[in-house]
Amino acid sequence: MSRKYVMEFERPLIELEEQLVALRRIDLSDNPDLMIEVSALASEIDRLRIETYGHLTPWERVQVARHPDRPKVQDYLAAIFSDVIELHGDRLYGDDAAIVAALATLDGRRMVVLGHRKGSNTKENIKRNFGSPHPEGFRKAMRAMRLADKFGLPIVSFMDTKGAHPGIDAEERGQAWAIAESLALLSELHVPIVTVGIGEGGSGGALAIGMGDRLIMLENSYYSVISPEACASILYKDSARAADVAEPLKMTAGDLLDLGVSDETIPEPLGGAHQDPEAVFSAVSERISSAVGSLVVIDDDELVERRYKRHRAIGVFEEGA
Amino acid sequence: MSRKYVMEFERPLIELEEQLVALRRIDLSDNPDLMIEVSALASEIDRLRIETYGHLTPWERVQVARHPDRPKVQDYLAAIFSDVIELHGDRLYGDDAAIVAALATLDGRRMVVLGHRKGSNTKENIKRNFGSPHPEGFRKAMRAMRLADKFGLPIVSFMDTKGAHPGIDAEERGQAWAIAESLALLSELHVPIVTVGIGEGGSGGALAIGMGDRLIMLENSYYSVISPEACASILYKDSARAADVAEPLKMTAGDLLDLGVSDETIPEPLGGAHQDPEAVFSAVSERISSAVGSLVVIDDDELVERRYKRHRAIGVFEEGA
Amino acid sequence: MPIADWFKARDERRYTSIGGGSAQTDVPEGVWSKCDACKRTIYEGELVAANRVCPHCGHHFPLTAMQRIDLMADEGTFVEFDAGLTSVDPLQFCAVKPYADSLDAAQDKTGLNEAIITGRATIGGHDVVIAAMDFRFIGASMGSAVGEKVTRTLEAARAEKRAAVIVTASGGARMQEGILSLMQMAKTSSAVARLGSAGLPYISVLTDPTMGGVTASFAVLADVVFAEPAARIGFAGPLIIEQTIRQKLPRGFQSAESMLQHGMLDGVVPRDELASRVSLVLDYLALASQSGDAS
Amino acid sequence: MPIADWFKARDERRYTSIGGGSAQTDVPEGVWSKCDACKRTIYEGELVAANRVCPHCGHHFPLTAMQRIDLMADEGTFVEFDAGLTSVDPLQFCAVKPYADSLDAAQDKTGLNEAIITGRATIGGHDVVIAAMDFRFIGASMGSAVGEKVTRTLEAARAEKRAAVIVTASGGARMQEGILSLMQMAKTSSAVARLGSAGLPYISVLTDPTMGGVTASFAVLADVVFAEPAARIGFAGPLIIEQTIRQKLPRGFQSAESMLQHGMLDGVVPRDELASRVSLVLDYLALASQSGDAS
Ligand SMILES: [Zn+2]
Ligand SMILES: [Zn+2]
Repeated sequence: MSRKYVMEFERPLIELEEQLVALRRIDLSDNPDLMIEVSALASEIDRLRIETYGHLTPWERVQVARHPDRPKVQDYLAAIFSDVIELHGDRLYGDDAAIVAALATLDGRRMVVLGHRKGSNTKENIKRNFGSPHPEGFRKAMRAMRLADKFGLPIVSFMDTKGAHPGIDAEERGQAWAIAESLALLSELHVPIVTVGIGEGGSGGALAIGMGDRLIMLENSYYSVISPEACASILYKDSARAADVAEPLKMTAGDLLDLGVSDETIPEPLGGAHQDPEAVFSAVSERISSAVGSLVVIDDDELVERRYKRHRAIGVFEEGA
Repeated sequence: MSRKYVMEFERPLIELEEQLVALRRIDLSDNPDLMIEVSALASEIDRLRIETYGHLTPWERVQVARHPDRPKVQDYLAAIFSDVIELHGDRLYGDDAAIVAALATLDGRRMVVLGHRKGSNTKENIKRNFGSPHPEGFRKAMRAMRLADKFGLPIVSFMDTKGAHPGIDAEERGQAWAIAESLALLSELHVPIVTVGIGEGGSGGALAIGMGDRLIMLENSYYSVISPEACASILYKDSARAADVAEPLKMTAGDLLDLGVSDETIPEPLGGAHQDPEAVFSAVSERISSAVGSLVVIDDDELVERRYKRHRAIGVFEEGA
Repeated sequence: MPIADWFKARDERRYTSIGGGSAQTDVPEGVWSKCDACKRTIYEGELVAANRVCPHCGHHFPLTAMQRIDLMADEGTFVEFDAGLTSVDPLQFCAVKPYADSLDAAQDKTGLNEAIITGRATIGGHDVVIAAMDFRFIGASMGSAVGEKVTRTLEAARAEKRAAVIVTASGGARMQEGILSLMQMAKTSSAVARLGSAGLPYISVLTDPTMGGVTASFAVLADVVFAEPAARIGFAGPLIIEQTIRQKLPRGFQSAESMLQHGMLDGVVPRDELASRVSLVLDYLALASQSGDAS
Repeated sequence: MPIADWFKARDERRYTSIGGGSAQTDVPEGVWSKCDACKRTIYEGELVAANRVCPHCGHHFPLTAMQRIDLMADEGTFVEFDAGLTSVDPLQFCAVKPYADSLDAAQDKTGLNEAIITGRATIGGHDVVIAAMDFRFIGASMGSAVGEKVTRTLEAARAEKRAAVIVTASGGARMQEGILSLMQMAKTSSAVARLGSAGLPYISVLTDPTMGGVTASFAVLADVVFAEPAARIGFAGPLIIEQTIRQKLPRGFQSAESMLQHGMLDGVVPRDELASRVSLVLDYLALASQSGDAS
């Protein structure tokens, strides 16, 4: 059995858990003292589990958001949607595997699903560039957005990216242009747009398909103007100090709710969504249905107006003399 | 002095002209017989000039249309337009030098000018791919079309291409898609579109910026579904037999007028537009102004409707039982 | 057929080539076909049952326009438009042979009046207009008649608020009609644009081969574009490209799979899934456009 | 100044670095500047007369926001919007040093309240709203105040039927305001879209450097996009790209000239032609949009 992925902060807990497993393999029926010790260890582990996972720091949440076993857009598509037809290509240059666009059905409601698509394993991650889109990915998403708009299909967008790909070809094919145009387009669509932050929400590359009428964040997903590593690299000239900036950047689901940027937080199982994906699927499905349901009844123009006001209102500043 | 470009069919004439020039360099004052011969040669040349250029065959017109000294879109821009601001790029991939898009002013009227852009010399022709656009060229043109539509600027389009570039990269970036989208877009623009065939009009690559409300053809320009070489290559397995298919393809300005595809023909100086560019500039300028002037007064929606009907009506077929 | 009978009957069979391939290998006509791709023989009944997809290698044999419609439309729902609409020879075109003769020969060979069949039908219960091209008819090239039939079909979709489904196969524009056939690109593209402005869905299915002026007009302007496996799709023909660039084309160039990778298609769909896939897309687009559920 | 006096006065001069370059060579402040590009010295008066373009090599020195507006707007026509609108420190951000301190320092250094100046003016007689960014102010990064000022400016253009002209220079989003600054991309892009729907023209001029969230929002959404020569324009910073791809970047990467070649700009315009070029574009777009001549 391959060793499971261990996040740094959960290592002490995992090690104790492994010791407990080892101890329980031994027949202790003639050693009551040791049995008591094992029992104490089990209690200690229970306590430590709560301590470890019960109050995650922002940096720990970032690690949970990046956990390789964390459910990804393809898992949501498989688990909660039916009649899925993936749409491909930007009709211009390529079919970016880091973005998924699909016709999909949730609770009988036809919609367009967008998402950053990370791979489920290393090989797939290389193909999908670890979920970091090139311009053609955003342009594929834009094509799907226009299709949704034309045919009155609500859009549900799953945000999960470290960010738009920083590369020579991406810059030369207009990464900034693709993101900007996607934002302008999203602002004018006459259909509801619900975004779910399911993992990483890295900067403009996340926003480019994440701007909409409702933002729902999983408890351990993050959404930030800059990755904590890049921020630490700028401020401390040391990307290893990411943990130090994760808190001040206010990038957790809780921060976003406090700041009025997100609308709701979906709690995760103790330790993260990967500990009980089924529970997460069910909650996400229910919250999307509810959000879309509350938006489809709004008149088109009113919807666009509200979306404008929603983003118009974000920002804190002072009116001087 | 570099030798001037000679078209195959004018070679006998040019050779006689050169002989005449040589003879006239000789002092013939003491040789009246020879003087008479020279005079006869001059008359013969005049006769031959009319014979050579007066009734060009379709294949000869194709050669005139391709003459390297023939005025090109940049010559028209310089000669008859003012306040020219070239627009660049498709915002997607590149800036195709084989297509020009510009804000330009004719007789005080602001407009958008499009054109296939051949080079004025070999070096420039290589840069401009001999006026054969890649998809990014058509997409640049589309950007200019949308700009024209948004700001109510009439479009004048100069057609002069052997055709869209047939190449691996062009195919892979969606040559057919770019052309088709350009046609669909042109069909819906709410501004007048006047096209002038100034040289070659090769197939879909010409049509992609050539579809509009009025088609004006220079006398020796051509416009064809397929190049005569490619047609001969298919039918005779021999592209050298292009001359044999130029007539049946009905690709001359006169044919187009007869078929109802073009609206008017601008006569050229004897021998072709390159023999007296100024006269051609003046005629073209006048005809564009007149065409645009007659279109700008038409209501937007009516204009689109008429454009639809214009193309809707093209085609000859039989209704059977 | 018992194997002994098969050997016994062998000499009585006529052999012919199937599928338009260049390999002039002998194949039993009517009873046995030989696959262009894997060269294996296939019993005709098996081929028909598999919608003319090779059971050995998955190669998709060409279909006639009527076979296409049978494949896509709900049984018994197809009603043809403009069956009598035919090409004439507007340019009196004659090079090598008269266009009029080519038309006659194509009509004789196919029993069709033109290279496309159009009409009304339902697909998975959705009201559609449907068109399918027939490559046997002068390479399903688009002249005035094809352009007119496509345009009328798209106009009917708009008038009757139906979705449009077009299955393409074409060598491109019909050069024997000169500039008139080029203009069919403008005409059909305009009709697609109008249908789109009316908010009605259009799905196209590109089959082998879809080239030239058909690709560069109505074929690729659909809301959702599918293609059959290995279909050749492009603008310029491979020979012209090779002549221009003076190098060999890469393997798989202009294949449906390559065009998918280059972002030009929504999917490559095996023939036996086509009808259900198109029907499902119509569930999304046609229902939404009719009920206005979300807006 | 006679050469002898110059030598005499030399020791009295203070030397400082100009233009934000990394070379810490001494340059006489106020009187002489040293060009970052060609390293030659330029008499300050000459530099001012040339709009701070090096007369030796054409290098474009940075301009302040007010210098930008002076360069673009017709003289005496500029009326500022929201001069008192300033950033606060919504996240109480503190890493290395408090954001509040950075704001104070930037205000002290520049005499500005924020990294952008916005207002009403005319350009070549055309009514416009105009905005210019000031890189000295925390790298002209976009936080809530910049986003708000850009948005109000675009909204004013819409309300007053004016064209919008924005001169950008920015390191990107202002990370000290976290997600709030990311959301300014959505806010400003929405405002551009609205202006566009109203049929009003928007021209942007990208100057060195225009990066990150400013490039990826309002900067490139203009109807016509110009850039100054050699301006660095992009989304990701070159260091991040080098770290990601582990190779050196090609020469000229992310330069205005390279972005023009890659289809992203309408033109690279030398500073001394900028105002007249923008004015001429407005002749096309603003007049047309007001007179409705063609439609
Ligand atoms: Zn086979
Ligand atoms: Zn210099």
